[in-house]
Amino acid sequence: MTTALSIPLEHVFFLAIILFLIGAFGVLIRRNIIFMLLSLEIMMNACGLAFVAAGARWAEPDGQIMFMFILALAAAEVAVALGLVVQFARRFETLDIDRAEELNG
Amino acid sequence: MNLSFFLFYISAAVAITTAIMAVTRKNASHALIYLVVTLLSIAVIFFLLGAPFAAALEIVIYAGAIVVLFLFVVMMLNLGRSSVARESQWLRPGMWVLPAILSGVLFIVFGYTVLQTENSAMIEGQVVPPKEVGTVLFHEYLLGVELAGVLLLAALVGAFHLGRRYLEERREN
Amino acid sequence: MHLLWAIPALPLAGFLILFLTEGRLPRAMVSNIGAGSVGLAALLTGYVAWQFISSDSTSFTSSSWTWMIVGEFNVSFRLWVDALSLVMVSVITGVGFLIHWYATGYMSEEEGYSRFFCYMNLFVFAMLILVMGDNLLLLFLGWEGVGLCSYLLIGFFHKVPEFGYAARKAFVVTRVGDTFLIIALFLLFREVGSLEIQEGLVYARENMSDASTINTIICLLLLGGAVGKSAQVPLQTWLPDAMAGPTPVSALIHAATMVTAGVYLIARMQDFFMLSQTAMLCVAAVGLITLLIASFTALVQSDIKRVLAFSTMSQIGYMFFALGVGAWSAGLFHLMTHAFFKALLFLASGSVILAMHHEQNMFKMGGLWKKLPIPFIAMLVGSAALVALPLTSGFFSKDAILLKAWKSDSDFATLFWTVAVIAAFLTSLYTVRMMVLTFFGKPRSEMHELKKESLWHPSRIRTVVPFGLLAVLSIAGGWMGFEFTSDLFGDKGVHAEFHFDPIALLTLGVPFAGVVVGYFLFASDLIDRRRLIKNKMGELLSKFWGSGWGFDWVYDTLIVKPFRFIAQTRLNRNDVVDLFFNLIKFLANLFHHILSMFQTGHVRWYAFTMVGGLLLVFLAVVWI
Amino acid sequence: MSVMLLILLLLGAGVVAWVSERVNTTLPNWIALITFIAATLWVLVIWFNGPDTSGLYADLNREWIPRFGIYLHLRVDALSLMLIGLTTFLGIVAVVSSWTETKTRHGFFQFNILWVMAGVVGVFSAFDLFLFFFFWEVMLIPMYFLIAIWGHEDKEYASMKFFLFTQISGLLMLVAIVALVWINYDISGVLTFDYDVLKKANLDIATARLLMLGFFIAFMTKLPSVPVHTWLPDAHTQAPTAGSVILAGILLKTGAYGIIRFVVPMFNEASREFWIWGMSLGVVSILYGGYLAYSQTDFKRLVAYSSIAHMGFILVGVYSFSKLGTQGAIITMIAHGFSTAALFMMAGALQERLHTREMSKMGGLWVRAPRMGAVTMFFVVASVGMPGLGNFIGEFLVLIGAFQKSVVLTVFAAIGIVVAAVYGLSLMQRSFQGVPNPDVPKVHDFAFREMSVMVLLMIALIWVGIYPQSLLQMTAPLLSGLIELPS
Repeated sequence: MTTALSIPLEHVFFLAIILFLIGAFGVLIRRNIIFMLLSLEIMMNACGLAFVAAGARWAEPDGQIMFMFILALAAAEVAVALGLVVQFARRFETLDIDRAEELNG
Repeated sequence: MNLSFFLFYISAAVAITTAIMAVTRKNASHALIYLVVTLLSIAVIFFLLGAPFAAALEIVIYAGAIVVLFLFVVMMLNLGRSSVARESQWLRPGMWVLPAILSGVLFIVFGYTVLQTENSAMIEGQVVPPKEVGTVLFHEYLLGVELAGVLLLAALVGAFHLGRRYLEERREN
Repeated sequence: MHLLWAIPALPLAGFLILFLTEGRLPRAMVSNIGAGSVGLAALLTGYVAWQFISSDSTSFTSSSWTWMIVGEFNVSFRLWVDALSLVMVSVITGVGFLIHWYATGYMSEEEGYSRFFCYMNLFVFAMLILVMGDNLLLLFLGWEGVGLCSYLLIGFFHKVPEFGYAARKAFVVTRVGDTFLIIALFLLFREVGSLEIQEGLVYARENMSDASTINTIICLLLLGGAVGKSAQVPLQTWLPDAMAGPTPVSALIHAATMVTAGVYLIARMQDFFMLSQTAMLCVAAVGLITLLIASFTALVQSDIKRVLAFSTMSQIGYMFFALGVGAWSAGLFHLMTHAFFKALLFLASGSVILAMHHEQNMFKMGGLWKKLPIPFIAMLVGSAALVALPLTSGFFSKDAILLKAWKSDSDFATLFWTVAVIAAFLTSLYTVRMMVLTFFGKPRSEMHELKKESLWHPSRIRTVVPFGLLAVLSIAGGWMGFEFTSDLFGDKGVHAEFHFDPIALLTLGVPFAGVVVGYFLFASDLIDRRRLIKNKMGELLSKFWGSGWGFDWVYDTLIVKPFRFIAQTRLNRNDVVDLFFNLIKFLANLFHHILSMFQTGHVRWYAFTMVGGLLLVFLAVVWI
Repeated sequence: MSVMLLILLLLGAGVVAWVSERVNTTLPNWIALITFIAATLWVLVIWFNGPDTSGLYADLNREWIPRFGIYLHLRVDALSLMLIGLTTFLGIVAVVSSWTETKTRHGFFQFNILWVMAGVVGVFSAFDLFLFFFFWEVMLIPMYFLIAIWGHEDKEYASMKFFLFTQISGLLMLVAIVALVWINYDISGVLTFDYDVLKKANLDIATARLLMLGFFIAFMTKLPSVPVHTWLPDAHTQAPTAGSVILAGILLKTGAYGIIRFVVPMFNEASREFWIWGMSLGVVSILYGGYLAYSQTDFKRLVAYSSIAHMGFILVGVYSFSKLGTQGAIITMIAHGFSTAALFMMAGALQERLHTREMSKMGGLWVRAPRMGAVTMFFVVASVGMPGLGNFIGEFLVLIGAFQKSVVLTVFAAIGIVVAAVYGLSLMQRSFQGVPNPDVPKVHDFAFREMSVMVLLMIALIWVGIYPQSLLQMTAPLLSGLIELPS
């Protein structure tokens, strides 16, 4: 059973690249941790998309399995990240990432 | 050029625009909502690529659990109206230029590498049923699954500890 | 002939005893040991001399042990005494003993009595080794030992920093001379193959051609060494300052023995010098120039000891001149007689200085001839010999030199002779001035009564006997010594027979003229001395002459000041080369700071560098 | 066999001395003293019953690491025996001179002294390049501790500088050794570190020149010659008395010994080409060291610079490639060992009494301490090069040897003698003569302890000065092996 979609693989990859760069762009310019994490999520999804696209190209389940691992990773990462964000907010009263700069010199 | 062809490009466009919106919003909750829409559009693309199980997971776990978790934290830290003013102050135009250049160049390099591949092939949209995914998952990738389980456990314990100290201090003062 | 070793061994034993007991011996014991050791050495020398004259052998030698053998370089401790060194040994021990005896009185009130005699004995030992050593290395050992002792003795009153500086100056200046000597030694070793003096002389006679440049260079270097030690023209600035030492020291070292070491060296290396005319000319020229400069400077000195110092310098100039002109035995004869009367003059001036409570300025003395009769007579006899009045020893030796100069075949003969005569005239001038200023005229400062029982009182035996003996030697030395030294160098010596041709008469008359002019100039107030000095020219001249013709000033500005200035700059004190290594340390720190600037602590900066790094990697991958 | 015993004795005594500190604080001193006296007697005994047929006093060759051809090859010939004798003798001087100086950790202090000495004895007798480098490092570490722990005001800087200089140069040597062994293995197929075999390895001139430079720079830093000498003044001024006595008396000699034993014989043609550099470095050291000695105001620093000047003579002597020059270098090593050790003891004694090394604060000490004055005068005169004392013999032989090779350089070296006179007497003048300045505290003169050691050193110097033939005939047969091309 097919979904009657036939597009070149490169297009999906281009989409993944664009999403990935938007995420990276977001991480670089935002100073609020929440927005950085959010753009991080976008980057993760972009990778997932690329994997699933590759799996789809060979019609193999491996792509999807990799996607599932990425999911697990994203879930773990968000859990810890948000715990950190809560601590960060409590200690620095603001969510500006640049406030935490003791580790320098 | 059948329906799924157009569907793919529409959802791709939606994904890109909402991603940009999510990244550039000043209000945290608006950004999260845009993120949800991006995720949904990616789910549609998964479905079109013949990975219905992945699409379902995407919606359930990603859009459902992770973004909701974000929303909890945003609500808890009440990043409402007051933070919007501060946010705009942080997004001074000067900040945009360098990252923009960098990502542009990166885009060119990635694009160039993708176009270089000789055996560019078409995606036929062959559906891979969840049953097949499940069998492969628990045969070749059994180890991967166990490791993912351990990873999640570790994240659980980490998140628990990070949260706990916060509670004690609140109890003291 | 093991007796030879006893001569230097006695003063050495004296030195060791005094050195090890570190001044714990009572003064009487110290003076016995000090003076006694040199006295015994003198007796021994007399005995050896008597044996030498009676036996017809030309030289005695006594060797003891090998010093160094490296390949064909073979040096051993061996003493060699022939007529020349016998004269020197007898002068050193004889005059030395009299000076030691006098010093037991003179130094009785100074502290560091045993230290004084300890150094004096070491000096006599070193001088004996210098004179009796048979190879040049032994001579060099004596040479440096003598330099060391003159440093120790000039700086004897070590509390006064100026004396310390004078001692250091003496040592360094003579050390410059020694460097010339040691280079001469190297050249000689390379040329002759061994440092034995006799072997060298034989080598020089046989296979050294007349005008060989090597020989001239060696002679000039030897002259350089001699000039350093005998305080001749280029390196003479240390002698006037050396008067800082106690007077017996000046008498022994800076009149009788050490300063004549240079003369001995040239006389010893006679065959080398005979070969090269230029070297002989240089020796004569150096002698003459020093003669003139010293005589003029002595004319304007105010300190009695500095007058005598400059007079010594000029008399040694005479000796150098004699050697330069070829009057070898006359030069040696003058050396001997000069030792007698100059020692007498120094000791007598020592008594005068002590009587005036360490006042050395002649302008503060005057009219002392009644109060200090014995020193007066001694000074009179000494001056007579110095001026070379007839029948005094000075007359015989100085005129022998003048006659030989007149007859020498070199083309500058007449010029040399005239300059020497002028110097003789000047000598009598400043001698008369000295006598007049110290003994005649009105006493310019009161001289309170001398305590009879003080050991150094002129009437004590330990002053009278040395004065007497030296006076006799100064007078009789001429006749007695004449036969002995005339055949010192075999046929080479000149026989000054006294026929009355015009030259002999002239040399006879000059001293009298000097005395008469000196009397008019200084004693009677016929010519108003003040007017002579007051005018511009006189003042300039006296200042210029006073400072030893400005040599001191020249050396100071040319060498001492720059050397010291560069040394004292801060940069130099802690070693320029260190800057290089500190630079390395500085660079290490610099890099540290630069790198640490990258660690800003901002997460976004790290994200940025990561993406940048990613980009670079991809570019590299794509590119290559 | 006996050399190994000597080294083990020294090492063992070190440990015993360290442990014995708990019993009472001066016991380590006695243990060290007795060990050194025993060692000196041992050397004397060996010296008296003379070398065996092939001119060796002791030879031990036992396998250590056969895999790489490394042997425990300890051989004592005339040159080594003389230097080992000097080492043990100066050991006595070092221990006695710092009897009351160390306030803390006496045991560890003696331990370090004994281990440095063991390392040095090893260096002088090692005939296996690996073993030589091993002992080279063994003698470095305790020396670092001596300076770093018991040093004076900025001891950290000085000890670190000393350590770095020697370590880096040692590294160069290690590279040269390994390269040499490897090339030799390449050519002859025999993997060995043995001195005699490597001496015969015929290398082409380019590599020989490089390897020689590797060795030469290491020994040049140890024997401080001018460009790399700056560690010596700092290390000396900050080191405790025993430390500077050992450092000046012996460690400088290891550099000189290295050049005589390793650089010249093993790379003979390369060294012969290198002679103009070696000799001019020596002359520059003489003049620069002497000149800087004059400009110092610190007593110990002046003596340190003077020893740089004396070491310059050794370089000149060795690179004159003449029997006279090499003998002169050996005699200078011995005589300099005695005279500088005494001067450093004097500096230490002055520092103990006046708590300062600045000569401006001294002046006029002769009045209160005539015996110290006389002793210092003797040793200053010796180090200035007075004939009749050891240093003069060395310097004279070096100069007369170097004269055959190059006249100009020898004349400049001879000027060094005048400069020596200048700084020697200025040392005497500024510290002992002149007006005694009032604020100098009551100085008690030398006690029996110090005086006895000083007399010992005086006798040694006079013996080398008056009768050097005893030393010269010992090393005479060795010379042909050291200078000429290996037969």
